[in-house]
Parts: sequence; structure tokens; C-alpha cells
Amino acid sequence: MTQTTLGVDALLDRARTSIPAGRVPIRIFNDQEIFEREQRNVFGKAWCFLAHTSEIPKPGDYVVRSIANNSIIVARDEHGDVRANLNMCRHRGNQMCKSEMGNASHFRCSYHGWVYKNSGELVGVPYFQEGYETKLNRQEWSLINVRTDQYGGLIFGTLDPDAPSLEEYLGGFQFYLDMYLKQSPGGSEVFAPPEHWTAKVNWKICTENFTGDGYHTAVTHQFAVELGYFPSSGSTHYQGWAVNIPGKGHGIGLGHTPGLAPFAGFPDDLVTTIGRSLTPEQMEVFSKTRTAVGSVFPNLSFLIQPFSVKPGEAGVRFCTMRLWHPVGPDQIEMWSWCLVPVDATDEYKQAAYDAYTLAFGQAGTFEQDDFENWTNVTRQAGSSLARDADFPYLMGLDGKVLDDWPGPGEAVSPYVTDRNFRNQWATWLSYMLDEV
Amino acid sequence: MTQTTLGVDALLDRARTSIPAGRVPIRIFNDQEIFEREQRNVFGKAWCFLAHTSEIPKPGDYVVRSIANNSIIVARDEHGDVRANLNMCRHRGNQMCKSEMGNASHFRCSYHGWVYKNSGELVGVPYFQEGYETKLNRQEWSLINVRTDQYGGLIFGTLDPDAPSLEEYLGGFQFYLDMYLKQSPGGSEVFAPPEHWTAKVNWKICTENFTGDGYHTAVTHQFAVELGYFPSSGSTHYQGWAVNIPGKGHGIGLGHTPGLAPFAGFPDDLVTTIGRSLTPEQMEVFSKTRTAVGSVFPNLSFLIQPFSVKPGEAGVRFCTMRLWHPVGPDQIEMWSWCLVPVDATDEYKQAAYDAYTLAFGQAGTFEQDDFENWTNVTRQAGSSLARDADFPYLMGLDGKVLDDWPGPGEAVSPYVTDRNFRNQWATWLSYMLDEV
Amino acid sequence: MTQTTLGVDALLDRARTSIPAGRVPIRIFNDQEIFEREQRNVFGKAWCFLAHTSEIPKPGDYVVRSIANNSIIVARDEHGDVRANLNMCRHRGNQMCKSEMGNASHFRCSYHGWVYKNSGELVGVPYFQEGYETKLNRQEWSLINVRTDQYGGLIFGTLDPDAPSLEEYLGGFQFYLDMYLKQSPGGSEVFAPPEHWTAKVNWKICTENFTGDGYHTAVTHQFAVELGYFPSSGSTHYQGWAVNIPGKGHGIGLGHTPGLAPFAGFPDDLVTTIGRSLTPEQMEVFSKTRTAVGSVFPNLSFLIQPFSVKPGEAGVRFCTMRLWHPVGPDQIEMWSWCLVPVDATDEYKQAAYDAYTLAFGQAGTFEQDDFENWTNVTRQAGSSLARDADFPYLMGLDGKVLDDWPGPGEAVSPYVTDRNFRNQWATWLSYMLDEV
Amino acid sequence: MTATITRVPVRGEVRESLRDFLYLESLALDEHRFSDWLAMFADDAHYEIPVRVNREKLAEWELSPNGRIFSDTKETLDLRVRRLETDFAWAEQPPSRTRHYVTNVLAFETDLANEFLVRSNCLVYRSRGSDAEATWYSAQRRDRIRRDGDGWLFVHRWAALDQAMINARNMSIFV
Amino acid sequence: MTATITRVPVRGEVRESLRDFLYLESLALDEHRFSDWLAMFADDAHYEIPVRVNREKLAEWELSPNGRIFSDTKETLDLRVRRLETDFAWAEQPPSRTRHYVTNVLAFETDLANEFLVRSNCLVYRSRGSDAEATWYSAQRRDRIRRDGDGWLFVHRWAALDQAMINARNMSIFV
Amino acid sequence: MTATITRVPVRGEVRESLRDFLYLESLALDEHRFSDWLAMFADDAHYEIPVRVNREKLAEWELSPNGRIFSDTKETLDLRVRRLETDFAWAEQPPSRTRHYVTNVLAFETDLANEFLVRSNCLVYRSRGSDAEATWYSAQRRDRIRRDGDGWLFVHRWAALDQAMINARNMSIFV
Ligand code: FES
Ligand code: FES
Ligand code: FES
Ligand SMILES: [Fe+3]
Ligand SMILES: [Fe+3]
Ligand SMILES: [Fe+3]
Repeated sequence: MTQTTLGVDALLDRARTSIPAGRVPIRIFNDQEIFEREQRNVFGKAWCFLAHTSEIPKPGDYVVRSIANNSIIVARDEHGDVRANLNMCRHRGNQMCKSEMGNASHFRCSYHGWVYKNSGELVGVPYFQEGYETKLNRQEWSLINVRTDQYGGLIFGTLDPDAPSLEEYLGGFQFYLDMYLKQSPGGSEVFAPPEHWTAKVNWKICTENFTGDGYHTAVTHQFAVELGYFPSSGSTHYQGWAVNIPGKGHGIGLGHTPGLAPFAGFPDDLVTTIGRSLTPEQMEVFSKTRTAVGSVFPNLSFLIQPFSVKPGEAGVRFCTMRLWHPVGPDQIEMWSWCLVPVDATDEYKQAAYDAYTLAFGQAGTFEQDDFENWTNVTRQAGSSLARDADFPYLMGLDGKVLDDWPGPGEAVSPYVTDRNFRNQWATWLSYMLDEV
Repeated sequence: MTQTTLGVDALLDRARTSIPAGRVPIRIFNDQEIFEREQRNVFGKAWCFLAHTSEIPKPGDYVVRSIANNSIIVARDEHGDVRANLNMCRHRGNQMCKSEMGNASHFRCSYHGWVYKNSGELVGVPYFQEGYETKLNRQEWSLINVRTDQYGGLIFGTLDPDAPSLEEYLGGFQFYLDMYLKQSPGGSEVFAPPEHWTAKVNWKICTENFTGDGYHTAVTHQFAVELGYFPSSGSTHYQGWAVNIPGKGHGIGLGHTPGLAPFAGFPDDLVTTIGRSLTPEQMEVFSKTRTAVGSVFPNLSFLIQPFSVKPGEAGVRFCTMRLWHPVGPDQIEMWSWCLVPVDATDEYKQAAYDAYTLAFGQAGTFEQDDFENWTNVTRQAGSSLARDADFPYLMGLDGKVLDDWPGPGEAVSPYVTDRNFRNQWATWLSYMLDEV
Repeated sequence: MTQTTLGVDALLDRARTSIPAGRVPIRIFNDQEIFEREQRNVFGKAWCFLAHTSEIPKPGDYVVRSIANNSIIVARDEHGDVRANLNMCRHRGNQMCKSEMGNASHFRCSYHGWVYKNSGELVGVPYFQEGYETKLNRQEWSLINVRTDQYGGLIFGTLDPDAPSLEEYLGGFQFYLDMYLKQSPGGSEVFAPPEHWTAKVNWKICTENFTGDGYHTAVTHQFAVELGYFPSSGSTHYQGWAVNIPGKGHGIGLGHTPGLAPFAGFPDDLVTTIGRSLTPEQMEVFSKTRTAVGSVFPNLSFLIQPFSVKPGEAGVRFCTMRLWHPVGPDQIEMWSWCLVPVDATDEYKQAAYDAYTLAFGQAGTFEQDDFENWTNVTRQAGSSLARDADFPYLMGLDGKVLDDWPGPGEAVSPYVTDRNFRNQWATWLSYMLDEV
Repeated sequence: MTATITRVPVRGEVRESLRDFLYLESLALDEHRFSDWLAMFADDAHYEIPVRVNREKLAEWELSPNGRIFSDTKETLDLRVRRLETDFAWAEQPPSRTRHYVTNVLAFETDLANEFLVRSNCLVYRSRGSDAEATWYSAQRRDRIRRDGDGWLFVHRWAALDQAMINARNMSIFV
Repeated sequence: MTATITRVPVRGEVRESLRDFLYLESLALDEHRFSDWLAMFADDAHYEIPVRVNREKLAEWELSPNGRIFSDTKETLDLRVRRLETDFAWAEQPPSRTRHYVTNVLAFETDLANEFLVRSNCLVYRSRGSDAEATWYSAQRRDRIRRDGDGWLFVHRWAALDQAMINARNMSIFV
Repeated sequence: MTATITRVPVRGEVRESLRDFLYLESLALDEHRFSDWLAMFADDAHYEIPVRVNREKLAEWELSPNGRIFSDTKETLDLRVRRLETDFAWAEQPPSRTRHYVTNVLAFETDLANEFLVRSNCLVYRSRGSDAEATWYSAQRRDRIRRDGDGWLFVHRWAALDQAMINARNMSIFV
């Protein structure tokens, strides 16, 4: 192992062939140059998650979110439309909203008092007469707008005005997202404001894990095997399917436990009505899925699964949505929500949320161990001895795509495979190389 | 808004035309490359403030100050002359003075014991015989000297041996500085050691604000309007003058309240004697000035104004001097002094200082809100979405220079204008482009 | 002093001639670019200290150490051989060992459960059948190996497979290392686990100091002179020898106090038997050495000397070994061990350790002052005003190498000289220029 | 809450004993005796840490009414403790070195004669592995503590962390 | 100051009550009840924080004899509190989350029978907005506290911060 | 150690007096009155801080049985104090501004009627020169304290720092 280290361009170029062959450069998981290029090429072009519509139900409601290093106000304007704008006064750059959420028809800057509508339009300028001699063109100085689009309650934004439509971007992954977003005929909603915390973790490690890493479950979360909290055993755990949308980077793992009741954990009335807003093909896939863990490229992930505090009981089916927001090559800000079925009872929603906090969320017993490993992976991936080496992504290299899979994308079995990840990092590479 | 970002050279080049036209690149307010070039081109060449002579009145007195990332000992030597030297032992680089102030005729290094006079001359080397065989040329290894010059008690230093004289550098701004430096026939003096603190702020935001940003006062310090602590109202607040020295970057805002007594806040005996050390032209300008807020390029600012705890009363006239010392693209070390009239009574000096601490200084009720806004501006100015955009500096773009202004430089009315700032950032740009 | 600053290449090129002439660039002691090149060129190629064999006496024993930014498991395998491997799982990069020391025959990864022997060999892969279809070549995915070699109980590693042998690397310095490593016929051993702490210090300042900086002792540790804790006085302190291995960078200072008993501080039985494992030439040198302070290039240092709490008494002879592990241009992680003679009594070992903790170690009364100075040197060496200037390394520039010196390398007298350092930084330069 | 300042704190022996109960709790946690710690909770105990949201001054709430980082019963606390006692609680491998600095202990009577409201500030220092940087958790606590023979039992531990963005990779420790 | 070690601290009920007074003060500050806090000061009270200057060991002073970060009377404290109660105290928008950790409380008699000198250490944790990093203020305090009926009033709050370079953008909070 | 939870802490006057002894000790240290501090130690006193090693959960020890950062007798403490009183203790030039936050003080009886085991948490804040960043030491302490007339003397100060990698350039202060 020599100490000459490939430049980033050469490294990415080598990855064109190595990733499809099952070898991903270690260095991409902790490197300053890679991070900077990602900020520009990936997060500057992709559709990035901003908020769920149930977080801003009423006109004037707003939340403040981020894409790359931009703070973005996501507001519902007086017409009920969702608008996203950079949270920066155009006059001298002051921060407009200082809280994470609230309700306001207008934002007034605390520096010189410029006033904007919640849609971003500049409507008030002090000393417009005395100072500007009325010559300032107010239209020109509205807040910097961010393009948005929605699917199933998810509001996405992109910094790239030329990006393809969200529909094209998702490319069929909507089929699988409905598992999280249509938990009841009335859909899904956010139960409580998201938790957020920081961790010394590279975002890609998290996204990959939530794109169907069934391989880690029984080891990382071995305590749960030990104490009997798993509705699958080591011997069946690899069963299920891995599906991804080629060229788009999205992917999902569908864990299957033979003999488990369909939608195990959901209350009976939900189970009987859930099909109303789903297609027969969705019903076919969803009903045999114990655990669904999937990601929208680049950094939005979901998990739904049953969990019970009493080993052996069905428990409740809880769902978490999470954003791994990168703030450095080895650091993220973590956002974690719990999605519940709109049509469920308050008791059920509370029970699902309680299961979520016990399992995921910052104090979640599963979450804790994941973050411990990811922190350690991130640190080690920066080792100079590993800078020109690869990780093996060789599982399922010769796997056959299922012919008769009812959903979009390419599906393989078993669940335990690196296939989704190869697609994910190949997609990432095309962004990094500006070839999307 | 595309994500291609101009290189720093292109950005600065574009600014040649954009700044005079009233558009200043947002990015200059938070960018690592800009910071590094500033350290070299601006702080490596300009005259930078070091200390006030009243801080080191006696031979042997010294204070330790900074220019760029250099710690500098500013001492009064045995001849009574002010000498500035890098606070680094020439032998192996140890720090010579470990405190901020003191009195010493010599400095002895705590590593190997080299001894220097407070003027910087190397005078003692242990084992000069046994180790150096007396061959060390001691003259060659004195402390690294920093060139200094003074005006009105202000000691400046420059890292550039070829810099023009301080007099040429100030270019007439002395006329206005006298408002702060000649508060009495005997001049002004520092009341107490400066406070200092750190803040995540870009220094340029601070300097600009103190170069006559009358536009922010009634909004940023709205609490004072609300509670009645302002000797001006929103309707008169824009009145006054803005003056700058073209091509030098210095500027001052002179707020005027019709009907306010000349030198309001000063005790009667000061008001009657203050003219003794001022020219008639200075008296004409100073006597109609309520508030004077001005800056010497690049980062030394002043403010003088009356303040009373009891709304409506004249109160006292206090004066603060401050240095916004940059230590990163988004960080300063803040130094804040209070200057009082030498000839005033102790009671008056104390009252002026008390007003200063209540209004400015780290716990000052005005200071607090300024720093809050500036911190937020700095953070937002780093947004990738804003990297190729400009802030509008359009106020007073067509303003006419007053023909009959009694002082140097170019004066306009009203006080609320961006004219001083355009001159400031155009000057900054000429330093950045090495065209001073 | 102009503000144009040499690029690193030009700076290093200039140093080719300036270092032998006694001038070392200040900037190398605190500069990000220099640090990065060092990590690659110096720590990527040199033999770096890992552990002492007495720290891992039994099969399965391991400690975790570092070279550059690589965490390395140093383990004694089942055959009793010492093996060093990067502490990173080859699958997805998790950290294998999470503690500093322990005993294990195998390491199991907490992420997906891969299992390695303590020698680094991959022996267990979950779902080898179901996931990898048995196609993974396990040999290819063992832990990344680090080449090691030993001398006198010291285990060194190098990241460069093409590095010369350790014997060639040490180049005769073994002669002097025996002073620390053969404190008794049975050798030396580590008394307790090392202390470690972080300090804002450049590693080169420390290494230099421990390569025979007798010049600093009476000043930096003046308290000891003052309180009578020195077995030498200012007037004799410069006496002794400085020896280095030309072109290798290793060097040692041998302080001599006329009239002091040979091996002062050692118990009588040790003094009478110590010669058994030493050559007559070694005995000649060692017996007249009060203090021996030396370094193996790049960053391993040793000190042995007598110390007594009661001024005037012989006290005990203690020995410290320390590693100045760089983690930034201005930061190290410090590792400090105490080596004791294997054949001494437990009481003596304890007494030597107690002397060590009182004098060196993080709370050591000597250590404290060294680190204070070094921290200050490091900070000041980053001054922009000093970036193109040099430190004088002029002591002993015309010194004559002793003809009749019994040991290897070049020896001069007196002890107080810069000769060892010139050799050290010239060697460092040859690494930096890739000319080793 | 704002009423508490007008209420006279409980003093003397009862307060001293309640404070010691908090100190002994800290010792149990800091010495990793989690079963001992669990035994200090009543069977009907509730342990909760609300989610804090960064809100402006006049917002109705900053501590989410329904969001929780912890919302545990004794049953789920027991699960957490049993988890920590396996060899597979990676988040605590190596174990966190915690130190609970408990200050400003004020006790108040409640409507139940045998239960007290005990308020305290708790600063937790947490060091992991060989990290040079520690993690801090600053919290206010409002505990309901019930007399139990000669001793005490927690009926309700309520702790609010003073950050909206928690600066720690996880919450595998107890506040 | 150095005399204090030979003076016997006041103990028992009086000290407990004085300490609670400090705790209740902290609660008022940490709950942003600034008017309640102000009411704990006597009309002739003085609130001061001296400027600290980095000096060598044998320097005459390190706390400036005349430099002050705060030098407030009740009148100016009242101004500060009224300011905080407007909607325009931007420095506290969103409000700081403070936590005052008050420890090492020692009370001493003074020359006045109804006034005590109370020394304490006070560590203030301050979190703003969504910042992951908190700000810390470490201070020693020497308060003069006067008996006022059943309660107490501050006559003099003297706090010295332990830094010469204060690591915080402002001092919009009270120590 | 694990037995302590079942032992009833010493309360009332004795504990209050022991706690004040710790507070007065902190004052002496934080005011740099090192001779006063030394006088609080018995002639046979031992001051020790073990080396902490990062170990996994089931390791036999994490605090090294024989490694010590400090292992001082009164004689060597005296050397350290005399050193600090010279003008050449560079490590303390300018002197550290320390603040010892002593909390969670619990006292226990020992087998000797006139000696008590006193446990405490001690958080040390240390600021140097004009540094904006302070250094922290978090420690648990187990002291053995002997009655000495009306006062007390340290027989044994045992303090364990909560870090394996100490984040400070030196330990020129006392915990
Ligand atoms: S920065 Fe917003 S109005 Fe000036
Ligand atoms: S560094 Fe100053 S004498 Fe050596
Ligand atoms: S990272 Fe080690 S087994 Fe996957
Ligand atoms: Fe997981
Ligand atoms: Fe202002
Ligand atoms: Fe030394």
C-alpha cells in the first residue's frame, strides 16, 4: 500500500467501473473535497426534502429547513400555496425567521426593518422616500425563491431551476413511498415536531443503511435478538426483497417473515380499509412486507415495522421518516419524524409514537446502536491507509431481477444484498461527475 | 439561480463596476478565501489601530495588541518613545509577554532565557560564550519590528514598510476624528482597560454599520424608541450628513436633531472651552452633530452621542472606540474602549463611562442587538444560494455632494444613505486587487 | 518585511541551503500545508513507534495505537508474533477495537458481524451462503496490514512497504537507545499504561527539545534551580556531549556533571550488574552520563536522569519514553510511558515511577513548564510576520566532531549546541522533498 | 410554574433526605448500576424528556406538548436497563463516563402528603472512549418523589434539555 | 478576601434560607421572570461585573479597579428588564435558554446584623436558537444580602467572570 | 464501591461541616492560596489521581491499578506548592483562573470514628490568559477526612478524571 493518493477526479473516474463491479472507494465516506463537490453537484441539483404538508396546515404556518448550507423558510401563503424562500434578508443578509416554526403573514427584518410577505415578496422598505428617493425596484429584491414540488404530502425543493420534474425524479418510487405516506385512506401525518441532533457521521452511511441494509440488523441490534424483540429470527431474517429504481438512486428493502399477518401491528380497522387508496399491485407487495426500509436519493429515508415491548406480541406498526442533513464530511444534522395514519384513533397514534421513541428517535434503542457504528465508520473511513482502497459491495452481484414483480423498478430476492447500494452510489457518481 | 460559483478573482473583478453602481457581492461577508486575501492585502498593508497613548503613559508601560494574526507588544521605551514589536522570541519563537498589559524595561524569554529591551533590542543570550562561541550577531536577532505612527493619541501600526504616511492615509479624516479625540482642550483619554470578547461576526459588517448606518437605528434599537430613550424620533432620524474621504475608505455619519443644544450632554464648562483646540470649521460641524458614528478604514470605529437613563433629560455625552479584529471569515475579537474628556471632572468621566456600559460594551443594551443581527447576517451571508448575488447599496446613488460643506471629504445629506459604504467597499476592493 | 509569502515548495527548497547554515524556517512549526505533507511524506514513510513488547506480553494481548491518522491494532497473535493491522473493518469500515488495550483471539465487527483473527485474517462472514453465494474471496478482505519490526522491545511500524529495514533506519542509534532499553540485564519494561493528553503544540518543537536541548533546562525549569532540585548547576550545565546519526535524524544529548557517581540514582545491585548486557564502549559513555535525552526520528523520545525530592540526595534514576503524535499543525496527542529496569525490586520500580510522575507525566513539575512554552511557541510560529523568517540554529556551527568518541554517529562537546537539531531538520527536509 | 417562587420550599431534614436521594441516584447512574437505579422508581413511574423546538419569545410553547425524546414507563425503562446489561448495547461500548452535577435542589409540598415536587438543575458530563471532547447535557428537572418507608421512590422524572439541537450522537444515557 | 478562610461560615437555617434565596433567584432568571427577579433587589442595590484583564502573577490587579461590564443600579436594572419585556430585544429573540448552576454557597456574617456576605460559584449554561454549541459563563459571586421580613433582598451582587476574553457575542443575560 | 448505595449517608451538622470544608478548600485553590490549601492536609496525607485507560465494558479495570497522574505525599505536595510560589512556574504564568464546582457531596462513616469518607463530584473550569476556550476537568472524588479539633484535615484525596484522553496541555492545577 503506497502513500500516493489519487486526486478526487481520478478517484471518481475509477469508480465508474468499480462501483458496478461491486467496489466503492472508502474515501467517499469521509473527505473534505468530496463533501464540497457533493454540496454543489448533489445537493445543488437533486430534489431535497423540506417538510411534510401536515407540518404547515394553515395559511401563515411556516417551518425553517435546510438544503446544503441554505436556511429555507417553507411557508403556506395566504392562498394556501406552499412557498420556499432563502431565509436571508435581501438588504444586508439578516436572518428573517429565527425560530423553527410559527405562523406569520409577513416577516419583518430586525436590522433595518424591510418587510416581506410570507411568500417572499418585498412589501415594505423604511425611508423609501427619504433614503431611496423611491428608486428601489422592490420586485427585484424579494427573498431568493426556491423551487418546490410535492408528492403524497412530502414537500421537496431543488436549488436547480433546470432540474427535471419531481415526478420524473422519483421515477416510480412513489409506488413504495405510499407504504409510509398512505398508512390510512386519509393518508399519513406527522405526529409531533421532529427531533434533531448532530452526529459525527457521513450522511451516505446513513442513507445506505436505510436503503435496505438487512445485513446489519441481527448484529447491530443483537440486543433485540437476545431479549426477544424481533419478529424475525436470524435464520429467516435475510428473506424478502430489495427493489431499486435504476439510475435514480432510490431503493427499498422489504423484509418478509413467513406466516406473519399482513400489516401486522396495524389495528384491524386500518388493515381492512388501507387498500382503499392503494392499487392491487401495492396491496400485493405491502401485505407481505414486515419491515420496509427505503430511501429517496439523496438523503431522505423511511422505516415502517411492527414493534412490541412484550416479546411475541404483535405490538404496533410505527413509521419513521428521517433526513440525514450533511453539514461536513463527517457530520450531519439529524432530523427524525414519526408518521402516523391520519385515520387511526388518538390512542393508536400515541402508541405508534411511543414505539417510535423507544426504538428510533435520539433515545431509541435501535437508533443508538446505529449511530454508534456510523460514527465509528465515519472516523475510520478517513484513515490515510484506506484512501485508495475500496469496500466490497459484492453481495448479489449475479442476482437475477424478478420477472414477475408487481411494482416498478428492479426487484431481487433475498432482501440481504448490495444491489440497491450499487445503484445508489452509481447514481451519486453520475451527479458528482455532472452527468445526470 | 445556477450553482456555478464565480472564483474569487472573477468575483472581485465584477465588483469593480458593481460596487460604484450600488451592488456589493454578498459573498465577501463570509468566505474563507476572501478572508485569507484580506489578511494579506488589507491587514498586511493598511494602517491598523494598536493602542491609545493614554494606555501606556509611562516608560516601560506596554500593552499587547494584534494586527492580522500577529501578537504585537506596544511599549513605551526608556526614552518615552512608542515601539511596536512582534511578540515572538527570535530564538525559537516563544511568546515574550504573556499578559495584556504591564510595565517592564526588559523582556526575558521563559524558554532559553534570551533578554530583550522593551524596544525590541536583543541584549542577553545565555551561554553566549560556551554555546555560540560569541559568534551570534545579536543585532540581527532583535524582535521583529512593526512600523508605527500616531494621530491625536491613536497609535497605528502597519506591516507594510512601504505604506504611505499615516497622515496621507487618513487623508483629512483627522478633521472628524477630533470629535472623539479632542473632547476637551486637554484631549481625550481611555477610562478603563478595554473589554474584549469574541463573536461569530464578519468584521466588515461591523465597520460598515459604524460608518454611518443611521438606517438601522430605529429598527435594531427599537426598544429604545419604545421606551423613550432616543433623543431623535423616527421622523427626524434620517436627518444629518454622511461624509467620506474618497479613495481612503474612511467615513462618518453625523446625526442631527433640530433644536438640540450644541454638544448636548457635555457639562457646561466643557461646552464653553471645547472650541479652544478646534478650528472654526470643526466647531461649525461638531456643534450641530447629535450623534457621530464613524470609522477609520479598515476596522477602527467610534461613536459619540448623548444618553440619559431618564427619557427626555440631556444625560451625558459618551464616546466609544472599538476595534473589530478579524480572526476568521465569520469571527472577530471585539475590543471596546470608552474615551472621556481629559479635562472633565472625575464624576463626569464616571457618568460617561456608566452610560457607555449601559448602552455599549458587551452588556450594552444597544450593543447586544447589533451583535445579534450581525451574527445572523454573517451566518446567512455564507449561504450557497447567495454566493453569486449582491446586496443593494442603492441609497443616495444620485445624491449630490454639498458644495458648502466646511470639512474635508465629500458630504451629502441626509444622514441615511449608502454613499459612505460604497466608498468603503470600493477602497477595500482596491486593496484586495493590490491597486492601492 | 513584505507580505509576499513563499510557497511551500520554494520554502523547502530554500531550506536545503539554509538549514546546514543554521537557519530553519519558522513556518514549518505551524502550517497546515506543511502538516499535510508531513503526514504523507514523513509519517507515511518513516518507522513510527507503536508499542513496547512488555505492554502485550501474552498471546491475544493487544493495544491500539496510531500512525498518522490511522488507528492500528498491535496484537500478539496465537503464535506469539506481533501483528499490526488497521483498526478498520474491511466490509464497511467500522472500528474493530473500541478500547485501548485488551486480550482477544478474534475481533467481531459490531455492524454486520464480520470476524477476524487477531492477526488480521478474515475468518467469519454472516450470510456467506445466502448473501454472497459463497463467492466472496475472504483472503482479499482481511484487515489492512501494517509492516512492523522491533528493536530492544520497541515495536515500530511503517506505512511504506518499501522502507529500508529498521536496523538500517536506526543506523547505529541502537547503541544509545540501550541506555533506556537495557536498564538491567533483563532489560526494561513499561511500568503502567501510558498517560495521554492533547496539547496545542507542534510535534517538532517537542522532538527537538528532547534531542538534547540542554540550553533550555536552567531557564524553563528554573524553579528547580531555585529550589535546589538540580544535580547540575548553571555553571556546569552545558557540559557533556551531543551525538547524532547523520542523515538519519536521530540524536541525543548527554549531560555530564563532573564528580557525579556513575549511574547515579540506580540502586547498587543494578549499578554492578548493568554492564552485563552492555558493551565496554557503551559502559564508557553511559557511566559518565547524568542525563540522557534523545529522540528517534521522527517523534519518539526518551529521557533518563536521577531525581530526588530531597535536594542534594541521589534519589532515583527514572526513565520516560514519549510519543509526540501529531494530529494537526498545532496539535498533538501526547503519550507518556515510564520505563523501569526489569530486574529492579518492586520498591525501586515504584520509586522510579513516583519520581517520573512528579517530574514528567501530565502533572510533572518539569513537563508542565515545557508544555507551556511549547504551546506558546506553536501559536507564535504561525504569525504572518514570521512566515518568511528563520530561527537561528547557529550554536556549534563550527564545532569539531570528536575523534575518539567510543560510540556511533558524530559527537561534539559541549552538550549545549544546535548540531543535533540541524541534522534532525535536514533529515526531515529530505523526507519532505521525497529524497530519502 | 411561575407560581413556585411564592411557595416556600420545604427545608430541613426532609429536603436533605430528598436531595440525598437525587445524589444516590446519580451515583447509581455514574457507576453504571442500572438495576439499582431502576429500583428507585415506583411501579407506576413515568420518565419523560420532551422535544424542545426553537420558538420565538411569544410562542405558546417551546417544549412540544406531544413530542418526546423519552416517554417511558417502568416497563420500558426495564427494557432499556436489560438492554444495557447485554453484551450488545454497542452505543455504550465502551461505556460512557458520565458525571451528573446536581444543583439548585428545591423541594415543594404537593397535594399528596407523601409526595414532594423536587426541582433541580442537572448538568451531565459525558466522555466516550478516547475522545478529547466531552458531550454536555444541561437539564432542568421536576421530579415527583414519593415516600417509601425510610426511603423514597421516583413517581415522575421530568427533565427538559436546554437545547433544541441536541449536540450528541445519541441519548444512550439517562439524565 | 484572603481572610475569609479563617472566618467560620454561617450554618444551619440561616444559610439554608440564603442558599434557597439564590436558588429561587436562578429559577426566576431561567424561567425568564425578570420582574420577579428585579423584585429580589433592594432599592439601593448595586449589580456589578468588573472587566477582567489578562495579567501576570504579581500584577496589582487582574479585575480592573474601574472597568465594568455591568455597573447597574436598580434604576438601570429596571431599564434592562423593561427592555427585555418589549418585543424588540432582538438579542433575546429567541430567548436564551439559561441554566444557572449555583454551588459552593458559603455565608458569612458582616458588620451589620441583618446583612450577610454570601459567596457562591455560578456556572451559566446558555443555549440559543438551534445552535449545537452552548455558551458558558463561569463566575464567582460575592453577594451582600439583607434580611427583609421573612425573606431576603440583594443589596449587592458582585460577580467576576473567569475569562479575560469573553467567549460570547453578548451579555444579554444575567449571571 | 457498589455497597455505598445501601449505606445511609451522614447527615445534619457533621455533613454540613464536611461540605463546608470542601468549599473552603475550593476557595483556597481558586484564590491561589496554595499554602492555606496545603495546611488542610494531614501530615500522612496522600493525594492521588489514577490514570484512566479506555477499556471495554467487561474489563477488569478502567482506572489503572498502578498508573498515576498524581501520587503525592504531603512532602511532594509541598514541593509543588513551593514551586508555584517561585516566579518561575511558567505553567501558571499567567495563573490559571480555576473555579471548582463541588456538588453531590455525600458523607459516610468509616471504621474510624473520627474519619469520614466524603464523596463528591467536582467540575473544574480553567481559563488561561486571553484564551476564548476554557479547559474542563470532570472528576469524581472520594476523600477521607479526619476530625482535627474544631476543623478537619484531608487524609486522602482520591480523584478520578472522567476522560481517558485528557484535553489539557498540562495538569498544573489541583482537582
Ligand atoms: S438587513 Fe434586513 S433590512 Fe437591512
Ligand atoms: S525561544 Fe526564547 S530563548 Fe529560546
Ligand atoms: S462494517 Fe464490519 S461487518 Fe460490516
Ligand atoms: Fe439499524
Ligand atoms: Fe446599532
Ligand atoms: Fe524541559
